[in-house]
Amino acid sequence: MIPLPTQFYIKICAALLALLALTWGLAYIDLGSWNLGIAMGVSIVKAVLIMLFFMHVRYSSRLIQLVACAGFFWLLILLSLAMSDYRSRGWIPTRRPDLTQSDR
Amino acid sequence: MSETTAAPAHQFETLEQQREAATLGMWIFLATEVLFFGGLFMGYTFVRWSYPEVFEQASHRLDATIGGVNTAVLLLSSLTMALAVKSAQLGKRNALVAFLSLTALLGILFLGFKAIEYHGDYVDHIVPGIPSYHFEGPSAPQAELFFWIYFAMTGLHAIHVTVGIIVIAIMAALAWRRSFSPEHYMPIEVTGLYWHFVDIVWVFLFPLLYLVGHR
Amino acid sequence: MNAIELEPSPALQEEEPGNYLSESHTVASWLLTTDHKRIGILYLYSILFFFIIASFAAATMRLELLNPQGSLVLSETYNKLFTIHGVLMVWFFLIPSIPAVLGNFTIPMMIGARDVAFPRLNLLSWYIFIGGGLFALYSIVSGGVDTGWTFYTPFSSTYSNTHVIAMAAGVFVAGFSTIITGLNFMVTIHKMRAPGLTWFRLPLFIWSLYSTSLIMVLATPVLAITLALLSLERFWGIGIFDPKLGGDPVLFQHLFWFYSHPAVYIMILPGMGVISEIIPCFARKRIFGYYFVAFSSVAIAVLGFLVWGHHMFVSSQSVYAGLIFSLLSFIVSVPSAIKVFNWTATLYKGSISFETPMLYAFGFIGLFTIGGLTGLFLASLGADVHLHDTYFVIAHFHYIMVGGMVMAFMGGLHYWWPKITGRMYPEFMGKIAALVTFIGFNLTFFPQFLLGYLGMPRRYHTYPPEFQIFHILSTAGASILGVGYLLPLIYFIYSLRYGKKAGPNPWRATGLEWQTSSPPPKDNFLRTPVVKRAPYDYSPFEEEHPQNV
Amino acid sequence: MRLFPSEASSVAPEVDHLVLFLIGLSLIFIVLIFLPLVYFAFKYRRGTKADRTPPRLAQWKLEVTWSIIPLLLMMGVFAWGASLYFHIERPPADAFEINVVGKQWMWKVEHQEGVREINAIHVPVGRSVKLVMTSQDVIHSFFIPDFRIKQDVVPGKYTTEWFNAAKPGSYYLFCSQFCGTDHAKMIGRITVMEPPAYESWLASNSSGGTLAVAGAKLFTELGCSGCHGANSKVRAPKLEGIYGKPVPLEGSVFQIADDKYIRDCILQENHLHVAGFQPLMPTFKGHASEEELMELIAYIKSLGRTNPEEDVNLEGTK
Repeated sequence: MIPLPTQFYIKICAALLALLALTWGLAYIDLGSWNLGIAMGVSIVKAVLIMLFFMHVRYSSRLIQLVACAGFFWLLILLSLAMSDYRSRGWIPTRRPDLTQSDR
Repeated sequence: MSETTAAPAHQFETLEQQREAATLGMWIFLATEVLFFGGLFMGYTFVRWSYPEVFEQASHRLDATIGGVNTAVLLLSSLTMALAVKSAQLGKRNALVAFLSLTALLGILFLGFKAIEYHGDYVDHIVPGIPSYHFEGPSAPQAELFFWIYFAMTGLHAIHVTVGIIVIAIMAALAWRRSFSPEHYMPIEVTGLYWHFVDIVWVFLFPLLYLVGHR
Repeated sequence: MNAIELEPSPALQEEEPGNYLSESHTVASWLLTTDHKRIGILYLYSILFFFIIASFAAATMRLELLNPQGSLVLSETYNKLFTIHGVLMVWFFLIPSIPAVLGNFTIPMMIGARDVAFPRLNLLSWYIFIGGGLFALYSIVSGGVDTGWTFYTPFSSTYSNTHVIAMAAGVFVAGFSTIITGLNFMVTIHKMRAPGLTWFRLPLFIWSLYSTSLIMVLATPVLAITLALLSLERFWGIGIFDPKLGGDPVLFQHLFWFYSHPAVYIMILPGMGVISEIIPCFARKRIFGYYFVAFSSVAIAVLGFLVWGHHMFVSSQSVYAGLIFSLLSFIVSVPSAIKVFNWTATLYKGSISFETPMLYAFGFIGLFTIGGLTGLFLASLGADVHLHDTYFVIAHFHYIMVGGMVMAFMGGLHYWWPKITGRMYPEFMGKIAALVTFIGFNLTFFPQFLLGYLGMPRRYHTYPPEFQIFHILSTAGASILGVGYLLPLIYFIYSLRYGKKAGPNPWRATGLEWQTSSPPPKDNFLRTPVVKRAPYDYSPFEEEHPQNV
Repeated sequence: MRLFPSEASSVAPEVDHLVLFLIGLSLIFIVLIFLPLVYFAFKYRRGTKADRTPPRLAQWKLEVTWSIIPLLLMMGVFAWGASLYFHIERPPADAFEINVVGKQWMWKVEHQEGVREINAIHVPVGRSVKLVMTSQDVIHSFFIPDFRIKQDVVPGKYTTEWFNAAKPGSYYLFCSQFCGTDHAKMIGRITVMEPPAYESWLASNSSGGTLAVAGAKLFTELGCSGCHGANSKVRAPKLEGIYGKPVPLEGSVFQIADDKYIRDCILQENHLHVAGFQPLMPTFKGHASEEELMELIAYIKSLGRTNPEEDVNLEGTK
């Protein structure tokens, strides 16, 4: 692996700090439900920058790249399938005799 | 994994094979770490989804300034760690020792801020599980859940930072004793991977814990 | 044949002066060893120890269930017995059984390496395992735990008066041993393969252990953090699983089964791998559908992560989530079916002999097929509502774990016993034991399917008298099964001293592990082998043309 | 020796059909696997003069066949099981409710008419019954093998399960989720009676008021009426007719005022407070048991019903 120029590392770090300022600032602006999405989006960009350049995933073998994604992918499985349960809990409202009768 | 000689360990054929194995091993370990923290993220997601407004109120009580400054500290320490790895690649022993020490110092600074923050939480009576805990207003139990999750996540992260500092200090000492060379700097590289991972976890913790209720 | 360049030198047939066993005999040489073969043997002794304790718990339960009033032990004791049985069998026997014993012993040899990638981590993993075991033993000795191996909240976190934290700590610690083993195996398989040993020249046992390692590495940390949260909840009442404090007990089930369903595959995939080694060897046939058997292991490992909710169909989980989990559960059954079909097809036009390992392999296919098919009943939403948490479930997973995994473990142990010890076990006794195990197993667990459909709930200390007849059958079967397990224990010990010398390759098998002496030298091979051909290069005609070997 | 439990509910035969189909399917697979297995093991055993020329099997065709056919079969079984599951999980509209509270180690049952039972439920044959269940301690599971139904009973929430008993008789009720020391003693009996017998049983066991009446009494005793009552000076949401209707919450969210919502309102301090009202309601955690909560809910349900006949679900059978 060719060592990257020091300048480059500093630029990445500056970008990370700028993104930090962005998250921080945006948190004080009310964007409704977008706040969480944007904060997570910025965090993901930061994480990807760190992984690609500080952790040299960009310059690593395909295997390393795969492993680097695997943990996050599996975390996504956990979150999405478990939340699919919680989010769909109320979809079948307990059908009430009085409610359904009035429907008829 | 801290072979100090330039010869591969007996189970390996070449140094290159050894380096690849160590790097892969560290990456797999980091994948397990993602899921180790993942259980807490799952708990966080569930509780936040259940009580969004309580999270906003409770998060407001945290010190976002310290949290943000600490993020910057960790990001900077990632830079110094990356430069330490670079110095190791180039065989610059003094730079390596300096950057490692700087990284460890930034880590200690992070823990220092963390300690100030925890103390502030204590003074503010928002440390759950001790008698002085007190949360004014409705939804006190749900708020307590938030603080538990906050302490569990930041606490687990702080443990990882502590381990990282110790390992980096050992690496610095080894580097001082000229244990590494451009052919053999794998321990530094692997330590670096771990440290960057700790940084990444914090990058997610900061907005999720500190910035929920500020709009 | 994983043909290696050097012909097996005639010297190998002779008495080998230096092997990994004879190298040193001190206690320290065992306790500080980094040799994967010795670590495998350390694991063998350790899991045997836990297996015996857990078996005694099971035997006591079976005796207790002979009569419906439950007069042998108190209900507290009974609850502790099934918890001990479950926890020890799952985490201290089944999960380390094939991977940490046979896997540790054979992986480096099968891929032509001197050792695993991280030998010291390997030893550390054994010490961590023992550490976890000590916590578990402490918990048992100081009074036991009555939560069941599933640790469901809020019972475990709030209501149980037993040593839950110690037991959870034991499993937590042992979990890290599993993670390290899995990590070590993955790196070893990726980076330590001999020259020429491409992925598709790997034995299928390696494929299955690779898939198992994937699960170990990605699922176990979630269990660890879940048990940590459970302990915190119990110690401090943090409330995340407590409905009174705003938490949700079902969240624990999600986290627990996110680990524990994939863990079920940790407890069967390695067994499938062993069977894929044994069948071609004793049928003298190249395995049928190598790619399908290999990739079905990976498919099971990955899909296995997507089906955990089928343990929660009646838990108050949303019915829509139930739909997704049921659909995925049916899909995950397909790769298992593919394996069974391929094993059967491998026998076609082979030259089949029936040594003990092969008998266990046949037993495995039979019992695993029944276990797998009854799994369909449980994956089917409408039927699972009735069958959930009954003896049907008990019977189903014992068919997979005991009928599958333990049969495979016994088969593998017999298969590699000559390699491990350099001695043959007594063949006749081996066949008897395999037969006794098979009969005893079916008699123990088949009645439990019927019991379950009749509605006998699991974890019942007393039960309505109409179920008694099935329990009597089951207990009778268990005593036969006990004999089936006791016999190998006796003749294995006997064979250590009196067994006939095995020679490097008693089965005339093609794997690399058979190309070195038995027991192997410390570094496995005198020279690193070079692989030139696909695995399982068997021919049914060897009998007539022995010069082809 | 019985091998199948009796089919004592309307869904039991449907579950049995599915299971019999699965047994048939399993037998087909077993024959498909074991027959060749035994045949090959016999024919190609070592030393026989069988033809062993390497077979030219169309490997891919075989593999695809034995992957796709099971997959399609599985999808069929899935669809069947799923549709049956929806049938089991969704109570019909005309089901009448019985409240069940699980605790270590007994089942407490309350009929809307005010009759209370422990470890026993009396129900009429041929009527759909919906159980509204909760637990006051750990997770239990309400399992009636002869009805082929089961549902976990989870603390902190209401779960439901329904059945339509098909045959008069007495059937086991098991707790099937491990719940502690006397888990195995948490057994009860379901008694299915002909409607007239059921009516007379109800009449002879009724200790006076219905659940709603008991709830009304609690409503006053606990001081709820002080704010929610018709003449109160404090401004609190009126409860007449709210049951089953959407309630506007703070932040322009609506929530259906169902059992769980009312329960949370009573137990959780100001947690779900209604738009336009001060968050003043205190928590009644520890003041009301699970049964009392169910009585309060029954009372609130009965409020504002114009037609008093709807009050008691059983009117139809009279």
